[in-house]
Amino acid sequence: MSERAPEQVATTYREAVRAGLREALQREPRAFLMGEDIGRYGGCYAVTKGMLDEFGPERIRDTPLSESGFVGAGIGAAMAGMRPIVEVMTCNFSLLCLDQILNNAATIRHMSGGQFSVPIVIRMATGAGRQLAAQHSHSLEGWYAHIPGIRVLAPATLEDGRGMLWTAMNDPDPVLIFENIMLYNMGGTIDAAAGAVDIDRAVVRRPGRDVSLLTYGGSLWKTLEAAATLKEQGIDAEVIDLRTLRPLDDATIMESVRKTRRAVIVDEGWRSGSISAEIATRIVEQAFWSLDAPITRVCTEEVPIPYPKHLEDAALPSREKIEAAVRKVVGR
Amino acid sequence: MSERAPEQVATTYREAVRAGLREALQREPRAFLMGEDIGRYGGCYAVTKGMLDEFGPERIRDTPLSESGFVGAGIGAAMAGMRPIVEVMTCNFSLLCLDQILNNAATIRHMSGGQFSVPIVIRMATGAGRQLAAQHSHSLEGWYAHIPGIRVLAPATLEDGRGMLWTAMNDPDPVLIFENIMLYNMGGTIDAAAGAVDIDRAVVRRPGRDVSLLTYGGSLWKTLEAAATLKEQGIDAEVIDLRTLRPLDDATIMESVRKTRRAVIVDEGWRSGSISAEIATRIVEQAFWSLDAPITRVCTEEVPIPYPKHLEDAALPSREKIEAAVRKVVGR
Amino acid sequence: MSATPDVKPRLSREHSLSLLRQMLRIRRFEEKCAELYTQEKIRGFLHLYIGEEAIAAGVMAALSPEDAIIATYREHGHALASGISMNAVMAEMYGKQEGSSRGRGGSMHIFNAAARFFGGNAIVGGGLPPAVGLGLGYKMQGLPHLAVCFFGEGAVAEGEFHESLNLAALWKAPVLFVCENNLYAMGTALQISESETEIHQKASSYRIKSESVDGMDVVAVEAAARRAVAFVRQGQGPYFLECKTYRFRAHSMFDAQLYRKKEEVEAWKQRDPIKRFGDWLKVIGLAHDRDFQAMESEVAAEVTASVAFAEAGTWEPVSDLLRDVYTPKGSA
Amino acid sequence: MSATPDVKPRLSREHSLSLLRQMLRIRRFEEKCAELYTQEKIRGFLHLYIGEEAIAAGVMAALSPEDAIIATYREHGHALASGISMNAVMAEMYGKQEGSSRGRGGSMHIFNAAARFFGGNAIVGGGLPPAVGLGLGYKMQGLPHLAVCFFGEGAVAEGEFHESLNLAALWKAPVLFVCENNLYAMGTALQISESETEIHQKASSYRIKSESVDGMDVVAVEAAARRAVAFVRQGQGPYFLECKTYRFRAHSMFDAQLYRKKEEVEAWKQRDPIKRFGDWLKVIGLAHDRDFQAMESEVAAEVTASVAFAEAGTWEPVSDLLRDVYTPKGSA
Ligand SMILES: Cc1ncc(C[n+]2csc(CCOP(=O)(O)OP(=O)(O)O)c2C)c(N)n1
Ligand SMILES: Cc1ncc(C[n+]2csc(CCOP(=O)(O)OP(=O)(O)O)c2C)c(N)n1
Ligand SMILES: [Mg+2]
Ligand SMILES: [Mg+2]
Repeated sequence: MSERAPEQVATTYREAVRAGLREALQREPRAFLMGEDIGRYGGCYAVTKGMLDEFGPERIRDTPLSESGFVGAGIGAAMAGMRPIVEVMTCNFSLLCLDQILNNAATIRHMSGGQFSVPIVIRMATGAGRQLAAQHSHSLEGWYAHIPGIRVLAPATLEDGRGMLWTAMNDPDPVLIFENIMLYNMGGTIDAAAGAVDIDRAVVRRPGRDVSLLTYGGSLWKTLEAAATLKEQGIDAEVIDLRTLRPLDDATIMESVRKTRRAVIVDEGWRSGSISAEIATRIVEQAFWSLDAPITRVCTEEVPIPYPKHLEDAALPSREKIEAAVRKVVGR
Repeated sequence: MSERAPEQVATTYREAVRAGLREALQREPRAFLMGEDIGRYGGCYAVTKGMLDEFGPERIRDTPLSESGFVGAGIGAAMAGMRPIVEVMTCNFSLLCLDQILNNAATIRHMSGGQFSVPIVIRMATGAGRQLAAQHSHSLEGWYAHIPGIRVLAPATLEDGRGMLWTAMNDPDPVLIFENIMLYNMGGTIDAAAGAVDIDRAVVRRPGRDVSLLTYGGSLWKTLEAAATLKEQGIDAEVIDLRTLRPLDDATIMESVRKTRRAVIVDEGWRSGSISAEIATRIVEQAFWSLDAPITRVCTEEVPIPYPKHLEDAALPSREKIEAAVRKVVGR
Repeated sequence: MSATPDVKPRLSREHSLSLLRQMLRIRRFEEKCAELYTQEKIRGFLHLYIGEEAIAAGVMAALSPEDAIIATYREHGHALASGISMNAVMAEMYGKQEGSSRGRGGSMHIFNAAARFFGGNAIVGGGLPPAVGLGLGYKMQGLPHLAVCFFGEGAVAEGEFHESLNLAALWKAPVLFVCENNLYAMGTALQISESETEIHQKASSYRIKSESVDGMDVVAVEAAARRAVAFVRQGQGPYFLECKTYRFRAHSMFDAQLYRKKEEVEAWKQRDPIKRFGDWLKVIGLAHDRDFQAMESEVAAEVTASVAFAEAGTWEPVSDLLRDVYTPKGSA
Repeated sequence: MSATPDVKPRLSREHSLSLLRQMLRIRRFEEKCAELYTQEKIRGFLHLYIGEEAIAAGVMAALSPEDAIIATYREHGHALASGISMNAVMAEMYGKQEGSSRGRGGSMHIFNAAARFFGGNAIVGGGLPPAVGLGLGYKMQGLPHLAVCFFGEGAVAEGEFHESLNLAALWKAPVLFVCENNLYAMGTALQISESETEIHQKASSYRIKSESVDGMDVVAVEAAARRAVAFVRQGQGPYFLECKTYRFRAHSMFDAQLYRKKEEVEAWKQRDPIKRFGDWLKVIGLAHDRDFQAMESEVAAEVTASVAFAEAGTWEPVSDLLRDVYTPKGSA
């Protein structure tokens, strides 16, 4: 068998997500998109641009501003046999449909004794960094991970941006996908044939021996940058991309921590009650005796995100803060 | 000065909360209550029974089923100079007004650069235990504690049920009070002159040397029972009632853990992403070197609460589970 | 009877008796449930439909077997009339695994896939968006089914009502909205919950065709439902049916009914849908006392059998606690 | 001009020029903002009001200084017309601490206590419930103030719209709802967001008095607003004013305007409220070219000064990051 390097194509995260959506609609006749301004406007972050022309208004369904209404309608359509992919423009608006997500999507399978599954995919943009201020800069993916009955994905790479969608759509249960707004413009190359990806496992994005850096989504890249700098300073950090925030892949986390004996968690959620606390606690529960130092977190400061750039930056995790936290944990 | 024992009166948690509400309305002319069925019906859990007759329909304001509408209206009324005390019948319905809580109540002070405070009190019933099944058995107080800009209280005792209200109402910022439904019928005696209580500090409800049990709300009593049994078995547990879930009183927690060197957290929230994770992580961050054993959690299983009693019981923290967890942590 | 001949077309003896039997089954079933509640065989919240039976019986008579149904926590009547066996419903009330939701749901969450019964939903208004989605899903698949959503007049104040009606109208979704206007939402009278008390008129705000019907008259309800179903099935979009009715019993088993006068309840009881329809059948000679007696004993036997079935049912093992939160891999 | 004499009562030269000046200030201010945005002096989202100035100018002219105002993220016009100095608004656009929200809010969150300006709210529909509460709060205190809430036609689809109108009507709250119907919500045209496109008719569902007015005609808007304010101030309850208008610019700075035709935009520009009113003033001889020239240069000077003020403004120190999340103890 002759081996050829897989063809690589240049793309962006935005285009990768779009490719995943297009593939879903092309391959699965029951799939359709619905959400605010996904059609005629082309998507708030231009993700769905061009798709209305390709698939028509039935399958690229512009909705009114009615988050609870159309997310709930997605739940119903899923139970009726469709495969709805619902876009909640950003997670900032998702509080308006949280009742439908928690009390219906996440719960119906259980309440019905397993008779009805809800195969809905809900996509939302998440994260800060564009000076959108207090009401438009939430990072809620970790918070959503508290809810039993749903899966929570945080694609950080081009491959995941594209490939998680198909896996999610074929999951019989509700899957929430959080796309960090700072990633949409990220460019790179991707295997032209890149397809569905596994959503069950975290991935080591950078192997290392001295400390485990656990992160996901938009923070992955800051963390990898920090790891590169730290390497120059002689600290060999392992970087783990959690990918799925519910359920967490404990095995991969513990394997890393047992090896490095130190952990720093980087998470764009507000510190208190963030998913970083859950990860830290699981490490304590499962790998306490392996730890050589307290676990440390780099999270968002407990303040609604301020508008000015210098204050927004100060509120968010940064490469510098990650480096400082790691140096403290490894004692150098 | 002649000392007299303060007069004690028999009461219930329900009556204690009502006494707190009545006192607020009597002493503060700007205070009023609003919520579903608080007036003519007498309150879903009979807390506000009789208050409509005493204070009239303007101050005991029955609302339609419009959680977002009337919580938002409470926010506006607070900014207009009133002191609204809004009842969201149970936290199960509070998802419908979460946008108002997070994006307005918690955020307006910050967004306005400190010009407008929102002195609203929002009371909700919380918790499982009455076989109300998946949609009516949530424990969300720990989850709410993630939100900067609000305070989250969990009164567990008669004194706190009565006294936290006044303190909350005089707080210039939004305060959420979660009353566990299993406590309403709890009887006991209370100082007839019991009044406002401090909401800044956790309290040691039972001193002990061997292990710190950290808990709040409805779980406090299960934990105290467990501590009593453990004592007979020679394990001397300290029980801390957190009382306020945001902000957490780190000082009291750490003081206890530094003394006992072991901690078990008991929390009715679903395990993953519960407030117990935050507490555990803070202990790791602040008192890691004092720990002689991994921190352990007793939480609710990650399942929507099932209707049948035996399954509901199995899903929730219990005295037995607490005892088992403690025995494991102390290695006996 | 107020109904004019044209709305009571082809009322055969057989059909008349089946309508009467359906109502009687609900009545006697629920009377038994009330009894079983005091015996603590049934727990949690129990909301009786007694007095409102004509609506479920009349509407279900107009549906096809594949039409989808969503109801509220007050859904025993709808469940029975939709064709779920009394045994399965009673076993669900007990929480036994032979119940229609395998016991997980209880009184408020009866589900049944075979009957396309998408549940008792216990969040007021929460069933409306999924109903729109069920209708949309069927329409997108070219199926002739419609979705019927039952809800109380209290739900009309919720934002989800508004969003759902607008979406259904915009999308011409095949949805029949049935508002059971029993004048109270718990203890909140209609004039306290709605500024416009003519509920059916609200439909015009969404350009939805609507009508109001005497919900104590099973024939009038069926006739209206047939008109509505025909309209919807022709693809003309949603239809809104207001049924004016009254609940004879308390809201739930914890309701002192302080908010309404005994005389009002008595006056409405004079319009008992079962007695009224039975009397009328006698007057026009379609049925006789012996028919009623036979029916009563058949129904009594069915109820007794259902209790025996539930009593003989089994408790789901605690080891299954975590079932049905997610769909097992490979099963869907 | 379409307005009839009776709606343009006592149009003095002074008042006419002040209306014109108010519109011109908004126009020139925002043109400058667009420029500053391309220079990256202003960041985040920027939503221009250009074309809609007659609404803010007309409505504000009908208010008393103590009336409360809530607007949306498209609120520069309302902020300026409400009396907040251009300096403070521009400094806020920059994020400087001399800004009206101390820089924390930015373009979408202009607040000002002195002007009773309760903010730009960036959650669509999110400002409506607080507006009801502001009105209710004033009414309960016996104050004569009213609350005015501005929102787009897109917000009408949100559940909070429905809940708020019903509550305001039930409580006869002194609230003036001003719907700025500019035909689009981002890229979603009115007929895609509303099944009933005559927005003002929706008010009748709540028994709220309403009217629709040409929002491109500042005198018609002021006249309608005066009628509305008089009605509300007399204690007759809320009032709903629909202003038909059009935004000349893109939704925000990231909008390719794929959803509307250039010709449509051009046609509306023919109805430019500033030009139209200016021309009319000339025709009737109330103002002359030299007045306009003087006004242009005064406004230009004000804009220039505001830019200088903002440029000279200072950045809040990062050490203040956690300010204004909670009210400092003892300060309220
Ligand atoms: C969102 C929400 N808020 C509050 C409740 C508590 N609650 C249960 S039933 C009910 C009254 C509903 O009245 P209505 O819709 O008229 O139905 P009915 O009970 O009269 O059949 C209330 C307030 C709830 N279940 N859901
Ligand atoms: C709840 C919510 N959903 C979505 C958005 C994103 N969004 C911002 S403005 C807007 C359009 C609003 O249109 P409209 O209410 O007509 O006001 P306009 O912008 O036309 O003035 C949308 C969808 C939001 N801010 N809030
Ligand atoms: Mg009702
Ligand atoms: Mg608009």
